[in-house]
Amino acid sequence: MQLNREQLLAAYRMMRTIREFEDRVHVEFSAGDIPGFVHLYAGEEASAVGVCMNLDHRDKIASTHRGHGHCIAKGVDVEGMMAEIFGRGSGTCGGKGGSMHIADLEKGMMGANGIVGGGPPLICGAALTAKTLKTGGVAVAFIGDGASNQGTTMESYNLAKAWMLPAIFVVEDNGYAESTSSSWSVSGSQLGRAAGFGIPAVQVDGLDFFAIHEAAREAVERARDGGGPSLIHAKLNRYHGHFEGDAQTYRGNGEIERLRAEHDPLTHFRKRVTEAGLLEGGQLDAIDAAAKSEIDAAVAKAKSAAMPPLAELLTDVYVRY
Amino acid sequence: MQLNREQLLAAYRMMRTIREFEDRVHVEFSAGDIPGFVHLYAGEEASAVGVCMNLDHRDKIASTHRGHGHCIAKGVDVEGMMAEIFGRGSGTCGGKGGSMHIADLEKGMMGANGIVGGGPPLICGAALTAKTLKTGGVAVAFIGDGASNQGTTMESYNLAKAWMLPAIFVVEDNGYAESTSSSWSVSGSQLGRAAGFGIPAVQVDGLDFFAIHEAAREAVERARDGGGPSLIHAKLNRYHGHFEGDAQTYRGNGEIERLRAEHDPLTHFRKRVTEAGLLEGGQLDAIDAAAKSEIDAAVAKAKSAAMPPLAELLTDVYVRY
Amino acid sequence: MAKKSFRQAINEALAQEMRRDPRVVLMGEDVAGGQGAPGEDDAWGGPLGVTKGLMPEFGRERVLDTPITESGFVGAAIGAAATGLRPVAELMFVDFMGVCFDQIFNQAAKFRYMFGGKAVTPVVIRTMYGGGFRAASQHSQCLYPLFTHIPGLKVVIPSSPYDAKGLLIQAIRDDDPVMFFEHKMMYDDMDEVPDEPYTIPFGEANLTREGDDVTVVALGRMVKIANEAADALRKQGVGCTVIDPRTTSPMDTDSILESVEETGRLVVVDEAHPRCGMAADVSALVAQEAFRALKAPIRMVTPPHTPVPFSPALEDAYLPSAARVIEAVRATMA
Amino acid sequence: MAKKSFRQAINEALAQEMRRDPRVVLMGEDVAGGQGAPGEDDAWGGPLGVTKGLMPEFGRERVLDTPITESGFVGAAIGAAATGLRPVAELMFVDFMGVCFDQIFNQAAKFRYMFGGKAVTPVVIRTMYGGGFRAASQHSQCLYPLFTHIPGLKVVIPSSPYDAKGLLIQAIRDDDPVMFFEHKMMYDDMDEVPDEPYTIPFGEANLTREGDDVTVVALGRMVKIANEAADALRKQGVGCTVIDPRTTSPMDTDSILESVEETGRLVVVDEAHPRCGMAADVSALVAQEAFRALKAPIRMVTPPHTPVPFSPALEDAYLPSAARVIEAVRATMA
Ligand SMILES: Cc1ncc(C[n+]2csc(CCOP(=O)(O)OP(=O)(O)O)c2C)c(N)n1
Ligand SMILES: Cc1ncc(C[n+]2csc(CCOP(=O)(O)OP(=O)(O)O)c2C)c(N)n1
Ligand SMILES: [Mg+2]
Ligand SMILES: [Mg+2]
Repeated sequence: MQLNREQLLAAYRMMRTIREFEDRVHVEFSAGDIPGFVHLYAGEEASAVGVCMNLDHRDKIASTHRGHGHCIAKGVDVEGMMAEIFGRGSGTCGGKGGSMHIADLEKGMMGANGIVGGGPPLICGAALTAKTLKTGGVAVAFIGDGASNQGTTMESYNLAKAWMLPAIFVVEDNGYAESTSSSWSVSGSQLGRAAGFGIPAVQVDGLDFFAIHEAAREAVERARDGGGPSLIHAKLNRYHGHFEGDAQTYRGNGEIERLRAEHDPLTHFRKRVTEAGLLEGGQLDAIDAAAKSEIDAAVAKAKSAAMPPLAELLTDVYVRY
Repeated sequence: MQLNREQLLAAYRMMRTIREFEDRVHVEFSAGDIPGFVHLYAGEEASAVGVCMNLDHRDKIASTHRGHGHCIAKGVDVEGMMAEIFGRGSGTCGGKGGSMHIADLEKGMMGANGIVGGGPPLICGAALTAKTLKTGGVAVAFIGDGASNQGTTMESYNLAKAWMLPAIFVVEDNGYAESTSSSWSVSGSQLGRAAGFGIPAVQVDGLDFFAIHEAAREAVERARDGGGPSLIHAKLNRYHGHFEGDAQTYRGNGEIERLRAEHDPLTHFRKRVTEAGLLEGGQLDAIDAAAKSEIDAAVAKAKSAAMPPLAELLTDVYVRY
Repeated sequence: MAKKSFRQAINEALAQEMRRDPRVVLMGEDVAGGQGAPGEDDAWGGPLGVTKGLMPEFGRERVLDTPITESGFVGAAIGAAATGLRPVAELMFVDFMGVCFDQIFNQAAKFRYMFGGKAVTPVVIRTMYGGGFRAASQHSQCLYPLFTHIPGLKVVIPSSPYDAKGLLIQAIRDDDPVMFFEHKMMYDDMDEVPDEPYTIPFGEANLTREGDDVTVVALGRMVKIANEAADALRKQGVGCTVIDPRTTSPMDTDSILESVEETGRLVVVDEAHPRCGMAADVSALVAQEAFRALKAPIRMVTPPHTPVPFSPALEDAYLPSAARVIEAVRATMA
Repeated sequence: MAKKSFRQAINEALAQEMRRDPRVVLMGEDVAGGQGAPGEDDAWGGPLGVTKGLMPEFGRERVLDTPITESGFVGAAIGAAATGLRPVAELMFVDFMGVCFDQIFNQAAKFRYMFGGKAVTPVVIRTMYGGGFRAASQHSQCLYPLFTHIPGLKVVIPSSPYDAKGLLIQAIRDDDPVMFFEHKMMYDDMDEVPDEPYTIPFGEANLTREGDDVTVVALGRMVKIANEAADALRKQGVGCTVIDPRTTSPMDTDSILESVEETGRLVVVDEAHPRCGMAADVSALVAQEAFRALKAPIRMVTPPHTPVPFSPALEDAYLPSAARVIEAVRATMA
């Protein structure tokens, strides 16, 4: 499918916003300003954006511990996210969730998840809602290579197929689960597993926004048409540690530098669209600058925002108790 | 592999003992003499026996809620089993386990299991023990078609392959999980799934003791040789209800009668070995009669055995507390 | 009023709510049954027939059989609840919680809090519990203390067909995740149950007996045993107030404390394991909040700290009995 | 004696037991780390480096990295234990129990009983618990009450590096399944820890402070807070006996009851959720067994019935503090 100029600009804007967001959180974390566990998505942007650009307000996604990119791609407010990560009352979740639990159900973002493999069953539920209420919606679970080994994930493949749900499983294979290589931990293959459940699947290069976008488009179409679940195996790379603070000694010599230099989905996108004359460098530079100021502003705002009032400790445990 | 006369007699004896045991438990249950949940294995004998005849004292098996056949095939004492099912103090587990929890670790039988999918992880452990202590042993998990959908089972496939364990997964596909057809509940296929995990697998006709025996022989050999896990998909049939008391209205018209008439692994075995002149009918008749008296005696003994003393309520919660 | 069984009360509550609200769907292993099979459809209605007849009325779109994947389908119920349905999932036996607990206690229970109040997860998980069925260690547990421990969950334990219907309808209409416990030995219990739908609010205890001498708190099937004990004691001149909290989370602490303020004596009867269980929970509440009123040591009547044994001889000794309740009540009066 | 951190104490206990007994093996996600990766092997030693250095000494045959399949590898540890190894599995955070609880509570815990005494399952499951790390709702829970509830499990909660080493060695040598809880905020705590191996028996409490006025029972990291409170109160003329049960199952009920017989006052400090938690469990014990000695209502100091919040401001308010313990002690004296 051809993306028009506006869509291309939007795609680049989202990817750049994610990159800027993540690289900046990295800096702020190092400075000691961000509490807790933080997992960054930089390097994997083409997946979140390539997939989510095929979704609309009817559609739901479930994310992982590495959730910022999915949030941004599904339209969650960036200022709220940054404030949440800083633990402020103005955060998306009032500071009660933090990096690992950003959610915005109104945007169809069902939550980052601190539990590896937590999302796929939830997505079966969201897909069931869509099917039952005939909303036309689809539901997408993002799944790490490590998470692909979790029983909850595999059960969801089978359930989604048995119920013929409009569900899409996106395996974001960045090569590692913490320090463990997916070449070791994943016996067989992602595509082989999908085939084992009778689920149509493709492997795509996570460097390539267009490839992911196209694969997602097909999967979304199949889902909306009642064709049941699909799986996309995206091979991609993470630029930061597993979590902030990870020394990453398990990575190859110069691996990260090489990835940043040669396997950057943003660079790749820029090259593709400018060489094809679809967009001009200046337009993209402007987006880069705008994203930087947007994130600057979000950080400044987050830092100056108030902590949640203590009374919030006891609220929202239940709707009513 | 050619089985010698003695082995053939032993195989038939075990299968007949299982059949006699199960059909008799069915009768005793109907009479109201057996408490609790009881799941019978009649019709599936060729699987337990075909597999276990390849095992020896080094090897372990983990069973399911439908465990009597596996117990008998692995050498658990039939009198103890019957007493256990009747809840007597002389039972294999002192009456504390019952039908769903018969175990005899000295015989390498790690337990029937009340939890669907409970066995496969345990078998990974038993296989790890064998590998670590270099015992030469292998470990076998019996898995129902329903259990093949449980996350614990699929995790075990992956783990066994990643650790290259001497583990064998035998999917006993009797077509139903309770009243639900495996044609509906199992998306994809058992062989496809195994392939997805990079595990060698074969499908065999569970009617045919020889086919199962041969498939198991290969899998055991591979495991003992350090070749890692294998999967066997045995298509077979159960003659009784899911549990005793099940009206089985979900089964086809005359389905069970047809299965008993046309798909009986014992009849099939008898035909094969007598037609090939390996054994004579008289020898098999004698086994039939002996099995009958053995089970008669076991039932009589169980019925006259004492209930466990009340003090047993509090023992064996811990080795030491 | 018509006499109905506990089983019928549950079935009727489900049917009426499904008629009222198209967002209510059912799912679980063989909740209809016969899926893909050559014989009868709706062949089971759950292992004890509780949901039988619902699929023919509401169709497979709303009564969903599932593969044996509790994490998958319980999680799906939760995800569906968070996105607009009001699912009732059946976890056949609560003993199976160990393969799907994460979805319940880390997902459903915490969504609302973690997400700063932005999620609503109206899911009900029905499950069978309890001993007496000779179903052995892995099919006889109570385990509701594990769910009561978790903030964000509501926990309902009806003790009669009347309560079962009213509490289940409340559970389905409730906007929070609810664990709904059905004792497998009570399905044939009969009771007057109104035909029309009605709700019983959570956190309101039911006083099934009144008396001045001792407060007896009991849950689920233990309410019957407590009543039996109270009736026997009444004849012997000892008056017991029997309190059935109906829900352990929220729990009607006021009713318990008020009664102890009057009687000064407390016996808690519970079928769950004793350590960190409901008997301890209620005892601790009273020892903290109504201590001055207490005239005697609190007594807990529970099974011992052992798994549930199979043999009928042992299981009968394992379970609390009216005799043991009577003994405990007498001990508080000594 | 050498000062060692809690982290070092754990590491040393593991190393020494692995040297002593070839059947002791370790497994868990990234317990070594770097499996299949191009860079350093043994890259992690668990997320907080606790098991670092063990793989180089004992090899990958005995320090096994695992895929993210907690049911799979925790179950494997249990199956291995039942067949001759003595595995120590790491469930990284106890919050993840929900994906593997079945193997722990239905398999390991019940084997011996269900099988009539014929199984021995010497498995240790090490796991991180507790708040203060700003790790939010799914990485900050305590949850040991859920395990204490289950007959057949032993539950260990060390409160110091010295205890950690001795209790872990005991756990590994113990023939029953043991859940071993390590507070993630305590790994850098320093203590005198002997170089040689030693064991601390289960079910023997440690009295970390002595005083006549009030008995304070505390667990894990709460022992530090209780000590702090006791020291402050001492200066104000109030004497507290602080009891650290060390293991909640078995629990040293005698030490608790004896102390309450002397002081007549009880405060229980626990970081776990309050409902059906350890604070309730200990309170109930005393209300049943030492009631006559009690001079005042029991006080429980616990977090509120809410998930653990992320924001430091809220989490600090959530966790029990020395100030709250002091207040509770004073309340029992009022
Ligand atoms: C059930 C569970 N097990 C383990 C963890 C700890 N953990 C968090 S992220 C992670 C690695 C996940 O790897 P992958 O799925 O590949 O995602 P990635 O981090 O590479 O994005 C692990 C083991 C967890 N959060 N939940
Ligand atoms: C975790 C769990 N879920 C559900 C059950 C209830 N249950 C017992 S047996 C069974 C069906 C199993 O089917 P299958 O694996 O095909 O074995 P079969 O009964 O056909 O031998 C079910 C659902 C259970 N015991 N454990
Ligand atoms: Mg990864
Ligand atoms: Mg089956």
